[in-house]
Parts: sequence; C-alpha cells; structure tokens
Amino acid sequence: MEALMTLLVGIFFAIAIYLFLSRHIIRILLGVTILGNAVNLLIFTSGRLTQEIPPILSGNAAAARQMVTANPLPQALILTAIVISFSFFAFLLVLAYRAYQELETDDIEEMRFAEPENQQLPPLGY
Amino acid sequence: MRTLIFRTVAPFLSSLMILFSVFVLLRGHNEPGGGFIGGLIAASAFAIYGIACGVSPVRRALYFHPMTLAGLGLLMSSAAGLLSIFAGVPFMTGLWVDVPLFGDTVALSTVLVFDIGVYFVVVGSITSMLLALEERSSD
Amino acid sequence: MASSDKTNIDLSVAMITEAPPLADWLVIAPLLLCMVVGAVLLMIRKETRAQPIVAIPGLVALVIVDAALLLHVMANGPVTMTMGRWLPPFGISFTVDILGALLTLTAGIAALAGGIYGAGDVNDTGRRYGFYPFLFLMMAGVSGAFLTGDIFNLYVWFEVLLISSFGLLILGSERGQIDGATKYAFLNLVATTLFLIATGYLYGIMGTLNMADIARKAPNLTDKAPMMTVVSLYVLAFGMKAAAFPANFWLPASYHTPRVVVSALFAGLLTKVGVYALMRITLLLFPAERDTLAIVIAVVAAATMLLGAMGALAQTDFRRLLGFLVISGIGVMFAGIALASPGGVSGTMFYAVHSMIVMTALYLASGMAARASGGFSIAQPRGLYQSHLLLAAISLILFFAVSGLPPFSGFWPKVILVKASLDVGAWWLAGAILLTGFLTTIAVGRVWLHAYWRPDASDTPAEPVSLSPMRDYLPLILLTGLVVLVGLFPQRILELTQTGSEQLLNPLDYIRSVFPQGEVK
Amino acid sequence: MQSTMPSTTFMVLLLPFFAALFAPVLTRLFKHNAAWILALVPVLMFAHFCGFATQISEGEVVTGGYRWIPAFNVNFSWYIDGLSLTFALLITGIGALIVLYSGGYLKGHAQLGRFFSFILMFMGSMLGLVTSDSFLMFFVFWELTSITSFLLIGFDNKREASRRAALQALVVTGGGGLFLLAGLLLIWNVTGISEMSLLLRSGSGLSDSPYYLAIFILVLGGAFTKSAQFPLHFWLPNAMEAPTPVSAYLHSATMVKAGVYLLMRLNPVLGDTVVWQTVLPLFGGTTLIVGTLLAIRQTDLKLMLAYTTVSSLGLLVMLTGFGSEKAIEAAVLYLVAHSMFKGALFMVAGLVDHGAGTRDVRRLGGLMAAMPITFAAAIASAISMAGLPPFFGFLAKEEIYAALWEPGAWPLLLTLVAIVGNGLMFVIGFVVALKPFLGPRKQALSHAHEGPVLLWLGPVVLALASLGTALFSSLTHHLITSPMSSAVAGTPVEAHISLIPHIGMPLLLSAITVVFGIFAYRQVDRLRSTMFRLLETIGWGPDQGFDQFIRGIVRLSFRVTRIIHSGSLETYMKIIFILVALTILVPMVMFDELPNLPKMPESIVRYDLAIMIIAAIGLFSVVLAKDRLTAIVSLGIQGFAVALIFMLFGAPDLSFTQFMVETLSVVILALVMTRLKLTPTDHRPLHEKIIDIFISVAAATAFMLLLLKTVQVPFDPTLSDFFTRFSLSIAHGANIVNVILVDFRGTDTWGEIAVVMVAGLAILSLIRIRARPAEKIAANDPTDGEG
Amino acid sequence: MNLLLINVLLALIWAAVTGQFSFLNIAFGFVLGIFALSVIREQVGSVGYFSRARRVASLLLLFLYELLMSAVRVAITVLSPKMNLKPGIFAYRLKVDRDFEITLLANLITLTPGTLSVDVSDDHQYLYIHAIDCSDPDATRRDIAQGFERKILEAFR
Amino acid sequence: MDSFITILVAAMMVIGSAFTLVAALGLIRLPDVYTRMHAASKAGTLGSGVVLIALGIEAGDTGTLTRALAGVAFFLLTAPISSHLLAKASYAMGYRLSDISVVDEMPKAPEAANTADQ
Amino acid sequence: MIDSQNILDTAAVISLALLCLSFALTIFRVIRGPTLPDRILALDMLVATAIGFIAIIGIKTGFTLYVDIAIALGLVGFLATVAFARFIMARGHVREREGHPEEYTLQENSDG
Ligand code: NA
Ligand code: NA
Repeated sequence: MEALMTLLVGIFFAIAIYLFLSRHIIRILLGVTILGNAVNLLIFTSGRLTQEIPPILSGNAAAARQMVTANPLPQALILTAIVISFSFFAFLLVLAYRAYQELETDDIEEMRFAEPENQQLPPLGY
Repeated sequence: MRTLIFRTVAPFLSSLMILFSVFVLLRGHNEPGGGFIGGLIAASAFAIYGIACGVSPVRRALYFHPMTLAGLGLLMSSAAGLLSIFAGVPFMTGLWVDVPLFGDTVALSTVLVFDIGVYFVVVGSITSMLLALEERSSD
Repeated sequence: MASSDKTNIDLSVAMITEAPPLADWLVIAPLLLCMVVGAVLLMIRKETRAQPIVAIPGLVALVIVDAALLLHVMANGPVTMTMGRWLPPFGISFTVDILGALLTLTAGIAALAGGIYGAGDVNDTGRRYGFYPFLFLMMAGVSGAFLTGDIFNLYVWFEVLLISSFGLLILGSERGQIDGATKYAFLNLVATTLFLIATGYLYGIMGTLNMADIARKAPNLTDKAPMMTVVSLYVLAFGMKAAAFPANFWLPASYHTPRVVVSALFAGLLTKVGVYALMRITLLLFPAERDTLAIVIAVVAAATMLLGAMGALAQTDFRRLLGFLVISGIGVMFAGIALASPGGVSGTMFYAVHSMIVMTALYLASGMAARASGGFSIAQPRGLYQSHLLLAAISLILFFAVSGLPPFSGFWPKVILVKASLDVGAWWLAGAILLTGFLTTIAVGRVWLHAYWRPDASDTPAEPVSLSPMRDYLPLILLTGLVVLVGLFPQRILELTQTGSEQLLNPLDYIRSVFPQGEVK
Repeated sequence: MQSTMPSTTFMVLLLPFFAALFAPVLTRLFKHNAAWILALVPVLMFAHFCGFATQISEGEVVTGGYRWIPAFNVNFSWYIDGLSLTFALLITGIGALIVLYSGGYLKGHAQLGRFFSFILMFMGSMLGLVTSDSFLMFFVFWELTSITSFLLIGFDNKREASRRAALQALVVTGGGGLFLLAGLLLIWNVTGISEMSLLLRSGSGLSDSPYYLAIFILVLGGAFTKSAQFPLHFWLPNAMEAPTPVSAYLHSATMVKAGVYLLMRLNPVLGDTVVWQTVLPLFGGTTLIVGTLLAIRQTDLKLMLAYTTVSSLGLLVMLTGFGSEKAIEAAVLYLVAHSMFKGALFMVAGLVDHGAGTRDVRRLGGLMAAMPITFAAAIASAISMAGLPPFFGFLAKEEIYAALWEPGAWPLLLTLVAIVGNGLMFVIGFVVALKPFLGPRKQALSHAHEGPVLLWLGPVVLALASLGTALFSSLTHHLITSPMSSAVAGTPVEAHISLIPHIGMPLLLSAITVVFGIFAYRQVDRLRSTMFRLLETIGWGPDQGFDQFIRGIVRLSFRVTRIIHSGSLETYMKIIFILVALTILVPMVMFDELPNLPKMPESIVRYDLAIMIIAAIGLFSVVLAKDRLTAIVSLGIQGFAVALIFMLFGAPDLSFTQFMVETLSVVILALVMTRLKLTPTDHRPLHEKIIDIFISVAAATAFMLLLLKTVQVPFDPTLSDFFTRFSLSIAHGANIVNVILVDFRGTDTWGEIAVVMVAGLAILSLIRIRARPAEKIAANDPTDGEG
Repeated sequence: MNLLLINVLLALIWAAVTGQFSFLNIAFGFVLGIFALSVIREQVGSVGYFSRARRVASLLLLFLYELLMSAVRVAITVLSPKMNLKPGIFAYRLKVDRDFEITLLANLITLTPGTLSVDVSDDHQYLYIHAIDCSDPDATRRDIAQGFERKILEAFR
Repeated sequence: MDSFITILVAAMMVIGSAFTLVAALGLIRLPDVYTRMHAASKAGTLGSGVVLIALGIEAGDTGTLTRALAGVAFFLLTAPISSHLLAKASYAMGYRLSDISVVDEMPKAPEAANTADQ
Repeated sequence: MIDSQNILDTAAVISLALLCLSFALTIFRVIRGPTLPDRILALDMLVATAIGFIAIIGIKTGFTLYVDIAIALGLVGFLATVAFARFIMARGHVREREGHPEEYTLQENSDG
C-alpha cells in the first residue's frame, strides 16, 4: 500500500509544482493547497500506514485496543501542518486579491513593482 | 444573498452549528474533535450568519472584535501552560482537578483550558477573516 | 468530557519526577513573554496610543529575560526544560545552549531598537492593524526557533515568525509592498515546506523529533538510511530561509518594500534564523553528513558573499543595497559552517551577532536618511553630511562596520573566519571573504559619497526634517553603541562564541542536558 | 609583558582619540586658537617618546601592553625600538606643527573642529600603527589610518574631486589592507606567532617556508598600496584634494610611509631573499622615475610635491629592498630627511596659496618680498630636498650613493635610477622654492602677504630641524638613525655620515646629480611640455583605470545581479524546483541511497484505490481545467479525496479537519473570487509548459523516491508506543491524537494557534489598509457595498 | 418566553447529541443554548408556536411521505431509458405571509423531489417553483395549496 | 433481534447507496442544472441520510443514533437552502433552462431576457 | 443464526461499489460542467456521497465515531454551496455557449 501511496504523493507533488510554475497567482494558490496536501500525505506515509484503526482508545474502538492502531504522532503533526498551511493559504489568497486590486493583474510577470524591469544603473560618478 | 428563505433559516442554523462546535470542542479529548475543529465549525456558523444576514449583525452579536477573541484565546492557552509554574512542574504540564457538582464530578484541567484557547483563536481569526472578506471595502 | 479512567500508574516511567528549578523557566520565558504580550497587544490593538506604552517595556523585559537566560546558560551549560513534564524525547524539549541564548538576546536587542523606532515611524493605522502584535509574535517565532530542542517544534516557530513577517511586510499595502510580499510569501512558503518535508522524512527514518535524541542516534543509523539526501534537503531549505545563493531571490525582492523599521527587523532577525537552523542541523545533529557536504556549503558561501556584495554595488536604492548586504553577510556566516572548525563556528556565531545588530541599525539609518532628505535613491544627491551630522556619523560607523573594517564589530568575526579558512588551507574562501569586504567597502563608500557627502544640488533643497532624539536616534545609538563596543571589546562575545562552538561541535553536553540519565527507553 | 611605564604609554596612545572627542568643543570655544591647546597633545606625546630615546639608543626596546582579546590571542601591546621611535617622533613632532598650521590654514572654516578631530584621530592611528606589537592591533591601526585619511581627503566634501580622491584612497589602501591582513594571518598560521616582537626575535625561517612567496606578495600588496608604488601610485597625488595640512602630514610625513614602515619592520624576517631584493628595488626604482617624470609635468605646487612624494617612496622602497646595511641606513636617513623637507614644502605651498591665492607655478613669481619667512623656509627645505649641505637631506643623499655604489650591473642600474630621480627631485624642489618667489612679481599677486605665525611656524621649525639634525649629526645618529637602522636591519648598525664630506664616489655622484639637476632646471618648461605630450600620447593611466575599474565593476555587478535577480517569480520558482530535484536526486545517486523496487500489492481492487484514483482525477482536472472556477471545484475533489484517504487509514481527526479546512479553503477562494475579474487561463507556449512539466516531474520523482526509500527503512515506533501507552492512563484522554496536540506536544499547538492568530490579523490588515483612495478599488468589486 | 422554549429545546438537543441525559449535561446544554441564542438575539423576534405539536407532527408525516414518494418518482425518471421530461418554472401565489411560514413552505417544496423553490418575489406574494414535470402546473399548485400550505396554516395559526 | 437489525442495516446501506447512485445518474442524465438539482440535492441527501441512520442503528447506543438522526435533520434543513440559493443565483445570472422546458413564469432580469428560453 | 458480520461486509462491499460509481459519475459532472452551477451542484453531491461513504466505512469498521465527521461534512458542504452561490451572484451575468468555457460580461450585479 505504501508504494501506491508513494505514487499518489508523487502525483500530488508533480501537480503542485507544475502549478507553482505558472504565471498566474491563482494557479499558484491552487498549487499551495495541493502542495499542503502532498506534504501531509508524505508525512502520513512516512509514519507508515495502517488500515482503518484510529488511535482512539474508547467506545467501540476500545475493543481494538489490542490491535495496532494507526500511528498517532504523524497525525498530530499533520494536524498542526494542516492548520498552519490553511492559515498561510488564506493569507496568500487575500494577498493575491489585494495584489490584483493594487497591481491590476494576477500575472506575476506583470507584477514588477518591487523589482522593476527597467532598473536604473546606479550612478557611475562620485 | 439575503434572500428571505436563507435569512429566516440562517440564525437557527448558526446557533445549531455553534452548539455543535462546542460539542466537538469538549469531546475532543476522547473522540475526534477538539478546539481547532470546533473553532472552524463555529467560524463557519458565523460565516453563514454573515452571508445570510449581513456582517454587522454578526459583529454586534459577537460584541468584541473577533481578533480580540483570538487574542484572548492565545492568552488563555498561554495561561494554561503557565499555570504549571505554581505546581512546580514544567511548562504546559496538564493539571487535573475533579470538581464535584450536583453529585456528578466534572474533571477540569489546564488541558481543557488550553483547548478552549485554541477554539477561541480559531473562531476569532477565521471569523475575522471571513467577515472582513464578506463586508466590502468599507472602513 | 474528561475520562475518569485514572488507575494508579508509576509516573516515573513516563514523566520527569523532580521539579525543575525556577531558573529553568528562563528557557521558556522569552517565548512566553512574547506570546502573552503579543496577545494582549492584539486585544488592545485599537488603543493605538497604548500600544508602544505596553510594547516597549515588554521589549525591555524581553531583553532582560534574554540576558538572564544567557547568564544562566553561561553558568550552567546547556539548559533543558521538557514541556508537559513528559520524559524526553516524548515531550517537547526546549534546550538552550550558548548559540541559542546569544542569538535570542541579540534578536531581543534588535527588536527593542525596532520597537522604539516604530513608536515614531508607525502611524495609527499601522498600530491599529498590528505592528506591535506582529513584532511580538515574530519575536516569539524567533525566540522559539532559537530555544527549542525539537525539530518539528522548530518548524512551528519558523512558521510563526514567517506569518508574522508577512503581517509586517504588508502593513501599508502599497504596490511595491504587495508585489514584494507576494514573492517573499510564495518563495518562503516553499522554503518552510521543504523544511517540513525534510522533517517528515527524518521522522520516517529515525522515529524521533527531539534534537538531542537525533544527535545521539544519528551516528548509529544504518547505511541504508538515506541521510545524505535528507540532510541535503535540510541544507537547501535552510539555505533558502537564510537567503543563500542560489535560493535567495526572495530577499532582494522584498526587503526594500515595507516600512523601514520592518526591513530593519527582518534584516536583523529572519535570515539569521535560517543560519541558526542550518548550524543546529548540520553541526549538532548531522556532523558526518555535513563533512561530506562541506565543499558544497563552502562554494555556496563564497558565491553568496560575493554575489551579495556585487548586488549591493549594482543598486541605486539604498534599501535594496542593504538587502544585498544582508545576503553577503549570510555568505560569510556560511563559510564558518563549511569550515566547522572551532574557529569557523565561533566566527559564524560572532558574525551573526554582528550582522543582526549592524543590519538592523543600517536599515534604521537608511530610513532616517530617507526621512531627512526625501528618498532612498542614491542617484539623487542629498547632502546629509551637511544637514544631519549625527546621522551621518552613525551611518559612517555602520558602513565601516558592515565592510568589516576595524575597530567595529564586523572586523573580528571576519578575521576569525579568514584565519579559520587559512587554517584548513581554504585560501580561496579566505580570499572570498576579504574580497567581499573590499566590494562592500566600495558599495557603501559610494553610498556615503552620493547620499551623504554630495551636496543637495537641487534648486529647492528638501526641508530639513528634524529627527526625534528619543524615538529616532535612541535605537540607532543603542545599536551603534553596541557595534562600537563589540568592536573595541570583543573578548566577552568571543569567549561566548568559542564556548558556544565547543558546545555545538561536541554535542555531549547538549545531549546530557536533555537526557541526564543517559539512554532512555 | 613587562615594560617601564606601560600605563603612561597606553594613555599616550589613546590620548589623541580623546582629544579628538573634545576638539569640536574647544574649537567652538576658542576658534582657530584651539590649535594652541590641541597642539599640546602631540607635544606631550613627543615628549613622552623622547623619554625613550636614550634607553633605545642603548639597544633596548620598550614593550608593554594589556590583554585585549585573550580568546583570540590578541593583545593591546606596543613594541618600541629604534624604528618605531623615529616614526613616533616624526608623527608627534610634525603632528604638533601640523595642528598649529591647521589652525591658521583653516581659520574661520565652519568645520575646523571636525578637522581637528580627524587629524588627531589620524595621528593616533598612525602612532598606534608604528608602535603596535600584535599583528591585529597593527592592522586595526593600519585600517584606521585609511579610514581617517578617507575622511580628511574628502573633507571638502562638496567637490566631486575630493569625493573621488577620498574613495580612491579608501579603495586602494583599503584593498591593500586586505592583502596585508591575509599576509599577517598567514604569518600567524605558519609561525604561530602573532606579535612583531616575538616574530623578530624568533629568527623564524619564514623565508624558507613554502608559504614565503604568498606571504611576500600579500605583505607587498599592503605596503605598495599604502606607499603608493607604481602602478598603484595614482591615489596619492589625487589625495591632494585634501586641505594642505593634510597633504603635508599624511601624504608626506606619515601615512604613506606606513607601507615603508611595514617593509622595514618585516625586513629582518622577510628580507634577504632574492625575491625581496629584486622585486622591491624594481618597483621602487620604477616608482622613483615615474614619480619624478609625472611631477615635472605638473604646474600645481602641491601636485608637484605629491608626485615627488611618490618618487621618494619609490626611493625608500628601493633602498629597503636593496637590503645592505648601508642601504638601510640610507633609507632611514632619507626617510627622516624627507619627512622634514616635504612637510615643510607642503606647508610652504599652502602658505603661497594662502598668501597669493593660487598654487599654479606659471602664475606665481616675485613673492620673496611679500613673504620673506616663507621664502626662507622654502629655500632651506628645497636645499635639503636637493641633497645639498648643510641640511639633513645632504647626509641622506650621500648615504644613498654610498650604499648603491657597489660592483655589479644591478647596483649600477639602481645608481643610475637614483641619479636621475634625485636630479629631477632637485629640479622640482627648486621649482617649488624659487619660482614663486623670484623674478618679477605677477600683477595678480599684488595683494600677496605673509601668513600668520600659525602658518609659518611649521615650515620654519622643520627647516631648522633639518639644519639642526645635520649639524649635530652624531647626536642624531646616536639617538635616531643608528637605532632605527639597527631595527630595520635586524643587527646593530652604526651610522657615521656627517656634513663633512668624504671625497669619494658618493660625492662625485652627488655632484653629477647637481649638475644634471641644474641642467634640467633650466629646461624645466621644455621638460614639462615634453612630458605633457608624452602622456597625452599614452592617453591612459592608472588614474583613469580607477574610474574604469569602478564603472566596470558596477556595470558588471549590475548585469550579473539583473540576471540572477530577474524579478520574475516564475523564473525564481523554476530555479528553486530545479534545485529541489538536484538536491534530492544527486545525493541519492551519489551516495547510493536509491530505494528498492517496491513489491506490487497482492490485491489492488480496493475502494481505497478508488479514492486514490479520485484524488488523482481531481488533481489532473485542476491542471487541465479550462477555467479557474472549474479548477477550484476540482480542488475540492482532491481535498475531499485526501480526507477520505486519511479516514481509510485510521485518521479520523485528520479527516475531520481536512474536510473542514478544504471546504473553508474553497469558501474563501469563492469569497475572494467574487472580487476578482478573472482573465482566462494559462496561455503560455507549449515549450514553456513542457519545461515546467519536466521540472515538476523531476522534483516530484525525487520526493517520491526519497519517500519510498524512507518507508523501506525499519521504523522506530518508540514515540507513538509511548503516547499510546500513557494517553489514557496519565493524560486522561482516549483520543491519542488530541492528547498529543494538547498535552504531549502542546507546545506545537501553542505555536500553531499563534500562526492562526497572526494570519487572522494579517489578513485583516491586508483587507483593511488601503494605500489608495477607495473609488479605484470599487471598480473591481462587482458586488454590494453593504456591511 | 419563546426564547426560553427554544433554549430548552437546544438544551435537549444538546443532551441528545451528547447522548447523556444527566441533569448536569442538560443544564450545561442550557447554558450553551443561552450562548448560542445570544448570538442571534436580533433575529429571534417572534417564533413560538410550540404548542401545536400535533399538527406539526402531521405536517412532518406528510412531508416524509411526500419525500419518499417523490424520491422514488425521480429515481424512476432518472432510471427510465427515455426520460420524458417537461421541466419548467411556474409561479405560485402564496397564502402564507409570515417569513417563517414562507420559508418552511419553500423548503418543504424543495425537499420534495420533483419541485424546487427557486425564489420568492420581492413582495412576498409569489413563490417561483421549478418542477421537473411541468406538464400541468395548475395541478401542482393545487397539490401544494391543499397539502403543505394548508398544513402549515393549521400548524402555526 | 440482532439479525433483524443486521439485515435492516445492510438493507439501508444498500438502499442508501443505491439512492446516491441514482442521484449521480440523474446528475449525468438530466438536461440542465435545475433538473439535476432535483436529483442531486435530494436523492443524494436522502441516500446518505439513510446510510447515516443505518450507522446510528448499527452502533447500538442512543447517543450515536440521536446524533445520526440530528445529522439527517440537519441535512434536511440545509439541503433546500442550498438548492434554493444555487437555483436562484443561477437563474438570476442568466443560466438558462434547457430547451425542453415547457414553461417559465419567473420574471427576468433585463439582460437575461434575450438569452433565457421560454 | 446469520453471520451478521458477513452480511454487513457484503452489504458494505456492494455499497462501497455503488458509492464509488457515484463518485465517478459525480466527478465526471464536476469536470464536464458545462456551467459553473453544474459543477457546484456536483460538488455538493460529492459531499453527500462522501457522507454516505463515511457512514458505510463506519459500519464496516465498527467505528461509530465517524458519525460526527459525517455531520460536520454535511455542515460544511452546505457552507461551500452557499459560498459558491454567492460567488455566482457576485460574478455577474453570464452568457453561456454550448461546449465553450464561460464568458463573463463586464456588467456588475448586486445580489438581493
Ligand atoms: Na490544506
Ligand atoms: Na489543533
């Protein structure tokens, strides 16, 4: 299963990176979300996969206490990562929106205010 | 989106969702849930309320600015961690007290306070963001 | 609600039984202080006048706490507190050695300077929308990163400081800021994501996240573990955070866009966290892998410092120029990491301290210069030497300091690094460091010529702006004073960095501080 | 670290810096008369160093110091022998005169106080340089002289020429300083010694070291730049942009001699090798000739003097490199003589400028009557410069010829060089001393007048000193020349030469020089125009070279930086992900960390596979979506699929959160989209897309391979086992994940909520803060404005 | 008074959701209800028709029946090889005039497969309904008037 | 009793899933967004609701069952709202009814008039 | 006695198969469109299907705690649809052509 999952993670990464390489901020933002998922799945797989046994020690699951539950630590790490990446995504999205308002484009090649295309050669005298 | 139908139903939906969010928050220690998910549900509730009835009722309903709630949440969580200094144990150590109440006991803990702090932070931040997006270029 | 399943259990198998001495709380105190004050400032963010009144004493307290922590570490060696009382490596340990404590203190000082300067520089809107909360949370991120002993926790603090830096960066919403913020945000996001990815792999391979635990287990890893690859990934991630060539695009694209005080804080704090993390990972955790990568790091170091200095030469905008100087300094710091000798590491630590102070001060000075004369362009002569002598004098000191000229703070670490390079026969690295100093001298010398010496030739000379002695000059004088003081009396810092480098290169003390009983199962 | 009176010396070394702090205040109080007070500082120091004279003349050395940076083995320590002492006396003695002269010269200047500060700091640096024992202290002072001279040269900051000259000096001498630093550190590395005194005493076989050549080149890099050896000489004449007191002080008497000092200081350890004895005279001799020729071309008094300074430095280097005891003696004598006459002549040039309003030799003449004192000082100094009795210059010149006149072609060549050089210097000395004063008085100069005492005191005293030292040559030799020569030679050397000439070759050579000089003096105008034309024909010099260097390096940097920092986020991203792919794939291959081929799972017909396929479909449809709205909806598909995957693999909390987050992401996307007027999608050319596909597949493959490898390593479940074991029993929670989040690893969550909070605030400020008026934004907002 | 009812209702829902009908839990649910309601206090003007539980139950039954029947109808439509559709939007003249009642009616109509409330006219006079089978709009109008709308009026008037 | 519940649960599972599939089919086969809405947002909701109740029954404790029922109630509460909003928005923004539609009594926005089919 | 686990497993397999098929069809609609409301509707449907899926998995594995996830999903699914409806509204009037991506008119609309 882990091999299959690895393949899926690979697809996630490929798509995310491809979107990151786009010229439109909105596409990059889609890439951000997918990259977040890619990383989460990566950590999840990295902590090894177990089928269907949640790490919860009560209720019906208590019966399964003797069984090997899914590794809880990567889950906690991913939860933290999900929350963080969601916060970043939201920020970036609003940033893109503001960029679109202020710079009147969402094409990153046209967003050249911090590093203008026609940069001035610094003075050569003294 | 302030249609009659939506506007009429939304407040009830929202309060139901808030209720559910607290439920999810409180049971998180034993079953899926917790402060973060609870907070997200509550924030969604405010979002729905805002979309249906406008932002200002939500703001009035919250009384405090949502970001203030978020600050309060962080403060609570930090305080929950700091409490352990009085118990002579390291930062963020869970302290548990059983409080007898009406013949039942309620287990209160710094861990719970911490999780409630998480809840407030999430509610505050996400609501603030959603409301700010929902209302226009005002302010 | 809570479970009532409380069977009696021997706590000692899971928890630390002895109470930590109160002094150990210093380990978490800077972070706690920043988080609490940040939260409070956020709650009162609409009281714009109260913001600095709360924030500046908070920053002073932070510096005091940081200093106390440093003294504590100096007296007792690395100090650990494992959060939640859980035995390490299960709980999150905060382990502070001299490297961490020293950088935390320096960061605190830079933040204090920024905080004071911000009181004059940041308007009501900026305060209302969170300048001080952002500052405190950024300091929380920075302090957390310097103090934590857990690699995933380090990631979390990285994110805290990153998102806070976003907040500071867009505080003003001008075109350039938004554009700069966009590049900064996306590229930094990639960097922290790489960090997270590497940590995911690391966990999958080693099954632990505690740095001391990693440090003690790393030498015994089987050959099958792909550690070289993972460590390379870490180097890339932190290299990017630190703005090392060729992954440093985000810095020149953004550092000149926000408010000056924000640039100043960024220059002082952000990249150094990347350098810190790289030192932590390569020197303490994976020395064997670092040895293999040394030549790569050295080449990166040389390229970064030289291209940074060249970048500075190519700029017309004073602030952009400073951004490239930040990069150049990063290259110099990388040199010590590549050398990994006691001298090299202590030189890097020393240089980091110097760079944090001097770059913060330079940005503040550039801001004051711009305010006094109306712009950042060095193509417009502005005659600051005539109109603002004190500012000019301070700037000049900072220029010399950043060029590594004596008797200022930049000189000693550079000499130490050159010597360390020569010690191992890396003459080209030594040459690169010296050449960088040369190019930097030309770059800042030109700024001095154009912006300070060259008289304002315009028909309507800019109205001379008076700068406030308290809010404007105080932070600058504070930092410049340190620059001079460290330059004249480097002994204490050097002692510290030498001890610090010993602690890094011989991780035994660090490990013992986390695992006093040795092996824990 | 024993010494006679360390604390006094220490205070003396620091004194000028303290004085510099107070100079502006004093100047504000006493105007230019503050010079009288400030001159006490060098006078005091001069007196202090005089106190060492007898002791040192007896072959002792004075050392002392404090531990400065023990951690780096650096002391603040001084080492005073004959060499240092002579320099110290010159610096402080001439320094006192310069301070006074400055008071007169810059009388009424608004920034006189600042000037005093600079010059005192310079004095302190120079003094520190010549007395330093430890290498690094030496270097610190070395760089300080560069810094202070930068400030002094640029003192007249409103003129572009001044600024240029200042930068030039800083760049050339600062750059040389870096060579020197490398050289000193290399010596330290090779010998383990970081102090001059120890190095000199060690008799270390540096010259046999394999690093000798490197050390030699590096040290020369420092010395030659500082001492303006051809072709790095150009900064020195340009430094004449500085006020004349600075020229007199820095560029004649002291700073430029720092390089010579360095060579002399290290002569005992680095000298006496073929390289040393070839390279130094070669460069020195060239500099001597080039300097004089360039000096001839000048019409400005100061520039003429400046170029002769270049040639004098060449002469000194040549003599030092020649290496014989006599040569060293000659160098010492000439150094002392030069300091006196050149200092005086510069001050004279300043006086003339001050009195007559110009320094152009063609427009000067007949000032003798108006400025008699100046004329007297000038003529005396010129005689010394020309090497004629009864001044100290004569002794020097005699000794030079005595030293150089040795059998062999090389000495002969150098002798010839010396004759030509000295002859031309003879010419210039007299041009400076005679032309402005003799002949008919030019009309424009009718108002010329003698300067105040502050101005003429300096040249007069120096002229007298030049005379006195020559007259009492045995005392001079005893106290100054012999100890210094001994220090330079590394062995005891006695100087004997006096005003009473010995008939012999040196005298003859002197005579030839004089004859040549007189001949040349008469032809000076023709010589000047010849030189002028010659240089015109060449049309290029190192001075223009400097401009070209600066422009070139700026242009180069500009181009390089523009290529690297193109400003295109797209390019940046490409590079980053190429780096990612390389960072993973290269070590994997190089260190044999590639994964094994995975086994095919036995049964792959499972619903979890179906979910994975759904995820993949969602992903591809995000990319292939014809418009971005479809992409967003497709984004939802992959998000839900991920949530389901989490659930299928036993992570309900994750699944829960992922559902929430994914939905909220889509919601926020939709909310934000309402504010964007979208243009249709990605229309880049195919080849760009193919490149992107290649990069993304490469990087993704890298991640995938590393993940595969990671899961093939045996897993260490210690942490999770612990959490599972104690979650319920100690932490009172059945949901292990949540217990980890709020208890075991609560600190992570603490930071995480800080992220959430800050993100909320940052978003709020992004939305709320508007840099531009609102109506512009409203145009982009298609929806209602209520709220 | 109405608020109190809703509050009690919320408390009970809480207890049901948590599956713990202890006094403490209900009390806690009540407190939470206060919290939840305080958020929407402005919108809660006049909602209190709890007494007519029976008629509400009858409405509910009708709804469940309609739901099931129509679901099957739609299923058959979808599954039939040749779909014979006559969709369209018709206007329905409302008898109910209170917001709550209009909303309830609209939602019930929507929940019943085959019909879908698209909008309410601005003057609250008409409900626009999309029907999958619009061959006889009048019949559908009659069904609604006799069915849901009448029941609603019974239950809440 | 147990076996009855088991069979009931199994039946509900299959029926619910089948309903969902029908809804999905409807989504594919029906001609325009409005008709598709009939299938999707109701048959779909109903399908998942049935399965959810099955889960509640299978769990065997009141808490879960009440939660499942509450969940279904919640779906029933929200489903008409979302359909209504979607339909209204689509219509208002000029997404036309399919050509086979027989009647449209909805007042049209001026721009929509020329494109929407009668 | 009937082997209840066996029955449940069989039912679960059948159900999961049906649901996977539903997923496939729904996703086809998401991707195919042709209009934005179609996609949104399909996404809504996807959520509903996911709820069923979760419930089935809950029955299959015996982890009834999944019911809460299902409820939450219903909640947020609603939220998403509302947001999208709002988006359609806010985006303005649309002129639709068969088989082509959507074009947007520049005119703005306010929702009501
Ligand atoms: Na995500
Ligand atoms: Na959380």
